[in-house]
Amino acid sequence: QDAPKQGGDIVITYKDDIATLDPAIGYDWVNWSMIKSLFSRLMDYTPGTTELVPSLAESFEVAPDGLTYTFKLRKGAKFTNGREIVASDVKYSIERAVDPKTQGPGAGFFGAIKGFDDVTGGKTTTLEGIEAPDAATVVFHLSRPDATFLHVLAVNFASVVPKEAVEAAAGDFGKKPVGSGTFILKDWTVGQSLTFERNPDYFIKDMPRIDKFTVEVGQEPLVALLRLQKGEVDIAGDGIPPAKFLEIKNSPEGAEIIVDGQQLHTGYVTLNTKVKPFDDVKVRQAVNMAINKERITRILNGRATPANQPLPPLMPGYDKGFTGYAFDVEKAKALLAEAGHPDGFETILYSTNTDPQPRIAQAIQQDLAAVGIKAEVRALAQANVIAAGGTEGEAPMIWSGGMAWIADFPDPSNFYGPILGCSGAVQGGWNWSWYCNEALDKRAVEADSMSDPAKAGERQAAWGKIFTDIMADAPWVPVTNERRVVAKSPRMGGAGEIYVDPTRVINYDAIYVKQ
Amino acid sequence: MEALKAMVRQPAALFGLIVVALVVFLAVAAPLIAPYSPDEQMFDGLTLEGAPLPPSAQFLLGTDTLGRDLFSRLLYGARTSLVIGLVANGIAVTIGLLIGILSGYMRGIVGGALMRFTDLMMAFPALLLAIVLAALLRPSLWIVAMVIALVNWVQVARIVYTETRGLVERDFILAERSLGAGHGRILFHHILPHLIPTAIVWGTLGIATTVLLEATLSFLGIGVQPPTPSWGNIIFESQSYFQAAPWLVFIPGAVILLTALSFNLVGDALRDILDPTQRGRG
Amino acid sequence: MVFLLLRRLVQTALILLGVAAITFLLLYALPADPARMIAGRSATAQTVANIRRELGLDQPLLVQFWSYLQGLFQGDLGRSYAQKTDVGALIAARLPATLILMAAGIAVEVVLGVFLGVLAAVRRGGFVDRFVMMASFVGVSAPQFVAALLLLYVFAVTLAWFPMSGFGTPAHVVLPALTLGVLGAGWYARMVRSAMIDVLNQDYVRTARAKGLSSARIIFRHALPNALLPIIAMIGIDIGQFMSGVVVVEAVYGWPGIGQLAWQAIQQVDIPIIMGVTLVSALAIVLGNLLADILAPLVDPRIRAR
Amino acid sequence: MTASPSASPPVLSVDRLCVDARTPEGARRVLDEVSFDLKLGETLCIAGESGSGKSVTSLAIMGLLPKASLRIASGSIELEGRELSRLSNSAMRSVRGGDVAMVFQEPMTSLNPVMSIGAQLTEAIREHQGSEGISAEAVALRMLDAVHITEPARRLTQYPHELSGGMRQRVMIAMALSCRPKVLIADEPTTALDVTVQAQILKLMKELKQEFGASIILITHDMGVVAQMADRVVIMQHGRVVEQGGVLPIFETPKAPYTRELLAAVPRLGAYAGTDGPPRVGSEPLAGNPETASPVLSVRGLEVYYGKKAGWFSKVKESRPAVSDVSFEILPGQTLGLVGESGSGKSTTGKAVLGLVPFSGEVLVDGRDIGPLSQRQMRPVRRSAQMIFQDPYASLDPRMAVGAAIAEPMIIHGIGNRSEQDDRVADLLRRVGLGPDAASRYPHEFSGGQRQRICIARALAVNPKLIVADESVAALDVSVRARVLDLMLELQETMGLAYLFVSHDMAVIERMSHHVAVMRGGRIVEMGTRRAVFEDPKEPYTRALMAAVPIPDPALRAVA
Ligand SMILES: Nc1ncnc2c1ncn2[C@@H]1O[C@H](COP(=O)(O)OP(=O)(O)OP(=O)(O)O)[C@@H](O)[C@H]1O
Ligand SMILES: Nc1ncnc2c1ncn2[C@@H]1O[C@H](COP(=O)(O)OP(=O)(O)OP(=O)(O)O)[C@@H](O)[C@H]1O
Ligand SMILES: [Mg+2]
Ligand SMILES: [Mg+2]
Repeated sequence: QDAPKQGGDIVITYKDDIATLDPAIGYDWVNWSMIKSLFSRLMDYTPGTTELVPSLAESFEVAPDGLTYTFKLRKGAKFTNGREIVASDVKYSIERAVDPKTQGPGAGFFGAIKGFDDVTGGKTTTLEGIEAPDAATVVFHLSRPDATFLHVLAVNFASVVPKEAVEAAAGDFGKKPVGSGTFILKDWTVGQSLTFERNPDYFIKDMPRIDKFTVEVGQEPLVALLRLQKGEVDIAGDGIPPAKFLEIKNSPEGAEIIVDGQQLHTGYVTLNTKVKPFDDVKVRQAVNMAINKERITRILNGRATPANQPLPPLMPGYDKGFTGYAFDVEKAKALLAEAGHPDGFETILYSTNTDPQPRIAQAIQQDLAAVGIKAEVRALAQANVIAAGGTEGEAPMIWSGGMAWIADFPDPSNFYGPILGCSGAVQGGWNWSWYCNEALDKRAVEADSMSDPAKAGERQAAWGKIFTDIMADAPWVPVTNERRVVAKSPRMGGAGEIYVDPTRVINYDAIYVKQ
Repeated sequence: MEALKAMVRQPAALFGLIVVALVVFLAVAAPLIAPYSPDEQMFDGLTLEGAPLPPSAQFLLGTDTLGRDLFSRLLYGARTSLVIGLVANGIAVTIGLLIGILSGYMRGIVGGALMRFTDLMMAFPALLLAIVLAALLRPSLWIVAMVIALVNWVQVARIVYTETRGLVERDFILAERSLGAGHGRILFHHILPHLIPTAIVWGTLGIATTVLLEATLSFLGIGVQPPTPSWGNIIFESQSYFQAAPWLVFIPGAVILLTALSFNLVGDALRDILDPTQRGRG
Repeated sequence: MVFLLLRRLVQTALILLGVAAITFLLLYALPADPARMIAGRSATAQTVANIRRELGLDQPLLVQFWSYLQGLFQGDLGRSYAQKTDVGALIAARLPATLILMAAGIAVEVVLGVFLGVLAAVRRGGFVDRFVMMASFVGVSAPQFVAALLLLYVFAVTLAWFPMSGFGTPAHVVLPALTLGVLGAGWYARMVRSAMIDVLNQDYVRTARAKGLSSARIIFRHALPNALLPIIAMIGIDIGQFMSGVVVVEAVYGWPGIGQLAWQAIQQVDIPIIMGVTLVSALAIVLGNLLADILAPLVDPRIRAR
Repeated sequence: MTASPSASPPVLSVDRLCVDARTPEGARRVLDEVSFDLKLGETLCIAGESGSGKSVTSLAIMGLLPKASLRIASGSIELEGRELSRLSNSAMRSVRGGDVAMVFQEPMTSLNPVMSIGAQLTEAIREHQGSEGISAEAVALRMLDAVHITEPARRLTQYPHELSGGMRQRVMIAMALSCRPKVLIADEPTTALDVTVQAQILKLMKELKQEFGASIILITHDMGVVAQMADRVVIMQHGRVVEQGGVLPIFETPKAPYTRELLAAVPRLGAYAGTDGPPRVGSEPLAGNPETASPVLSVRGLEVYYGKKAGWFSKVKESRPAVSDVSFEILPGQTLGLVGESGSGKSTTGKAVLGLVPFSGEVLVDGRDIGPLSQRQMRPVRRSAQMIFQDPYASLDPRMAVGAAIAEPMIIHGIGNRSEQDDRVADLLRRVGLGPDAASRYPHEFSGGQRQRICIARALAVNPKLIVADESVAALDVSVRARVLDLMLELQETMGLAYLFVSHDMAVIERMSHHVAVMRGGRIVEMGTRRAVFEDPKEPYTRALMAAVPIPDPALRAVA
């Protein structure tokens, strides 16, 4: 591996336009990494890993009861408009993210901060739980212990923004962002391209590596790949479409182009516990045994590995020893017969409609047919699938591919609440299994209260157990852990992990150009 | 019968007739001919890396990205696509003809309102309608056919409207009125027959576009649902594989083209045969 | 004339109003919830409810539509749910690109279609005629996505005659316009052919021949202008058809038009953008028909008299 | 007049020309050994029955035979010693329009509707003279002046639809003469025009022949025109020349039986002077006493506006009425003849009395006021009043077999069952002189005269009391015309039919009418019994109309 070099301009393409760069609003995987680089937060991760480190904060302290966090800000850190960052900026930024007027999706992350309910309820606009005793100190008071709180301060919604710039933008901050991150947005031609330039005043030396990157949007992934092969593009942000994957992989320059990395992702099928016959655990277990995950990974050209539990392998708490339900058609049939469905039954399997999801749904459909379950595949636009999932009694089975869970931050708790806990099993929620196990919910709360860093290992184990125990009830069929595949030009350097960074997709701060 | 005999005499029409008959036969007899089940994802239908297989002795036209036999899928797909191409397109042309004729023939409020309605439908994004219907209805082949008909009738109506306006001014319509013919008789005995050429052009040229439109709709979730094959969705599912697996795009493409072309040849011949003014002309 | 213009204006407004009302109704009939799409997976029910209230989605449908209309009358297309920015500005930034593409595409379509149609009509029944009719079939039934990629692969990747994607120089327009135009030319070729066959049998063409004019002059000066009328009507119809093709072609060639904007907005259930794009394209279609109505008398003096 | 045409060599010589038509059953001879010569400065008239090959002959000379269906089988066409039938396409182009020019049968459709008159005139001039010398525009202007068009400079910028039929025909002639052709072929240049305009055009052609020294082939079926114009005459029948010679010998001592038949059939104005009604063709006496019967049709204060229709948004277009203040009555078994110049409102009146155009005023058909009747209520009225339209071809549905077309009114009014209808159709076809096999053929398979008879049969199908006959015989050659008129008279006698008979041909009106109304500018300017109007016209306009009728006697030729 060659040493990281400084300098270079690169071009990156995406299919979708960048919706917004406002850190309180942006919440899709494309703008996620850009916002990460435009802004800084109290906490961040070491590039390519899930390791938390102070960033804008120089140091921090957690009170023994886990309810008070005190941060000391780094000295001399400046917004790119030249103003020095002070503690009240942090307070303002988080209050802004929580304020209903902002219409931000991330408000819920800050639920543990005192006074949260008053702000979301519209009673006030200031969070009483955040204090700025002096310009360099921020104190958070929590209403309950939250072991993930440091992660929360590393999500985009906790990015620090200058109030004056937000106000000057008059509601258009998402198009005219001002932050204190590694890059500055220089130019944005709507629908065409965005240019980011290195922030020379960034508070960590040698960061970022490249001088400039241009994001070209509206680029069909297939075309982006052709351009990359011609040297016009350095990173094809949407990865390699299935139709091209094998061709590129087996080509001589394939090894140089393809970056293949694990991400915090699990693809699963939800089994709606409120819909017959999935209200019967035996049926759910039978379905778990009926699906041939190996074949699905083959259909995905080996870009995924079979999954057996909700957590992805990279996530702390993943149980390597757990085997889950093995593929066993006979046993599945036997279980179905036991549950009173010797001849199977008819049901519906939802899926999104972009390749390869309908294909995977069809593979699952064929596997189910082998045990007598006739599943009708409904491939719909993502929004409609999400709507069906969140409507009680609507969708018996949903293949989550294309909208599957990628964690906001690398903590097992992030995989529970909304998608497997009781709080998500509501109208419009994301717990599409409508699975609600009060006992597990209680254990989850307990685990999250272990905010003492010393107990981290114990906490992880507790979480791991929650997820393997869930599998006894089999509300999901964990199918695959997909790896992310990015295509980059040979001149781009750096380990695969920074192109498929577990916390920010592409880590623009760390990538570099070889020559 | 006369028409059939006349058609057999022209080589092009005969060719079209044979292809159409063949396609219909293959669609009907698909279960007898197909070497495999069209939905069966075969283990040896994919390479170990998961790539589809090119045509070979085992899989005559190759396999698709799930390892299914393309030949069998095309055979079964003919059923869907014939329904879509003939029924959906036929209904669209019929509705278009009806509304076009009525709005062209009727003066005053009713005719004007009909035409404004057509204008409105023309300005309205049809795909949006399809998306909404997809979300609201349980898709089935017949609903797809209805949606396509709903989307496609508008252009036909516009063209027919213009033609009808021209026809209404002709003297023989006035002559009919002077004989005491009612509106129904004038519309269906005297105006409609003159629109047959237009109907045939749209009816045949529309087959290919309609078959593809069905695929677009299945992409939006309102087409025939997987794994049921249709020519359109076979192409559509694999269109990005046109380099990696060209047979998946170009073979079904050629089949659609040939079928539509044949219908067109038959239609062209039919138009000449049905048009008495073409009799004995060069 | 003024009266006629006024009448057209009222008609256009009514059609747009109708389109707006239907689109609005349809969008709200969708089960998909924009607030949930914005909020994403981690949001709490409270957050979703807050967003819904801020967007005014908790209001009765009629109230929402009324306030939308009020905005519309003031030229305000509303704010995007997902992008939190002015829909008017978003569309304005992308509209020119789409208009250029459509203009170029229709130009290719018309020129090619007319040329081939005339050729086929003049050589009626011959090899050229058969070939053109066959080719028009291929054009009409080719999937746009595949055609776009093929053209791109041949002319931009292999031959490198044109840039692969982007927008700005005339060279960028060539491939997208060709994709749209070549495929659509089939319809025109057919229409022109049958219109020309009709016209070539007219008495005045015989008169022109009796004057001893060259065939080129007879075809292009005498016959073609008479055959052009149905084609002009066709252009009006065509604009509507074009919109769907534009989405695909813009995607393949990275063309920064409203097709892409619409596609993304549909995915995100970003209703104000969908409404905006729908209205703009409806306006384009209505204007296209209007243009056809204006062009028709230029071509045919008889219509001018009316 | 040239001194001695026979002395100079022929400009154009057609020798044993044969033309075949391609049919599914093989070649059919359309022209059979047609030979004639055209001498310098001569006017040669080709006359003959409809479908005898007159137009095909002229097209063959021009090299404009439709390739798909007609071809020259043998024979030669020589223009000043040059063989035309074997010329290359490009060589033929310079002959067309340059040496031989043609004026076609239909002035309405022979001009390009989307090109200005100026453009159409100048392009021919440029094509044949290049751009040297004086400009094409100037030539065009001079030519328009030569054909006596008012405001020639303005006409250059106008379009065909802005000109009347007569003007268009003048433009056609100007166009044909603009390159000073040696031969001008005019194919029935005046058939579509009314008598006064016809007289002007014929006069013009005579003048121009003098001025430009062209030789003229004039095709016509009007023996009056032949008598007025011809130096020599060619009579054709069934694709053959049956007789040719100088105009006087042909008229005075016709040899071929067909020529004699033709001349005998020619109506002569004033032939029925001194009688009140049309001549009797039948022998049975008329039923009833028309004088005391109540009128079949009674019209009072009729007024028709075109384009006066207010819709939702459409504007109210006030214009001059096409017909105003027209009143008349027709008794059973009687005929009212309606004459007048083109555009005077004759057809409009005919349509209005059958409720086919919106009108104001009072129209009583068989005693019933049709003004307030709805479409449905009009049904029974339509049964008793039928119309024969001006253009028989246009008024027949081209996609309907003739038998079905004739049965149509019976089906509409629910008369008889299938077999009764079939019998009646066969009977009607026989009565109008068509074979029973005609029922299964389509309108385009008939000649103009036959189509006209089909329309008459259709009108008779429901035994009407009144028939509006609009220019029912204008398109027919004299012999056929005579037969059709006889048929109509016979029907009137046997069935007590009343006719509203519209025509611009004075001789025909004279032959058919009991009463005559003369229209001009939408009004009736003179009305009375036939005898009164024809023998003692009060209006100068009526007198002008009668003076314009060409007299079918070369000896009485008006001096040009
Ligand atoms: N394009 C054609 N194809 C086949 N037969 C034709 C064609 N044109 C004319 N004929 C036939 O040639 C014969 C002569 O036709 P032509 O038009 O010369 O008659 P005409 O003497 O000019 O009659 P009219 O007085 O009605 O104009 C007719 O029998 C007609 O049916
Ligand atoms: N459909 C119509 N719309 C508008 N104006 C019309 C229409 N038909 C006839 N006219 C006008 O009405 C007037 C009378 O026309 P009409 O057809 O009754 O004349 P006509 O006496 O029958 O003439 P012709 O001898 O040429 O047949 C003319 O000025 C004509 O231009
Ligand atoms: Mg003729
Ligand atoms: Mg008339």
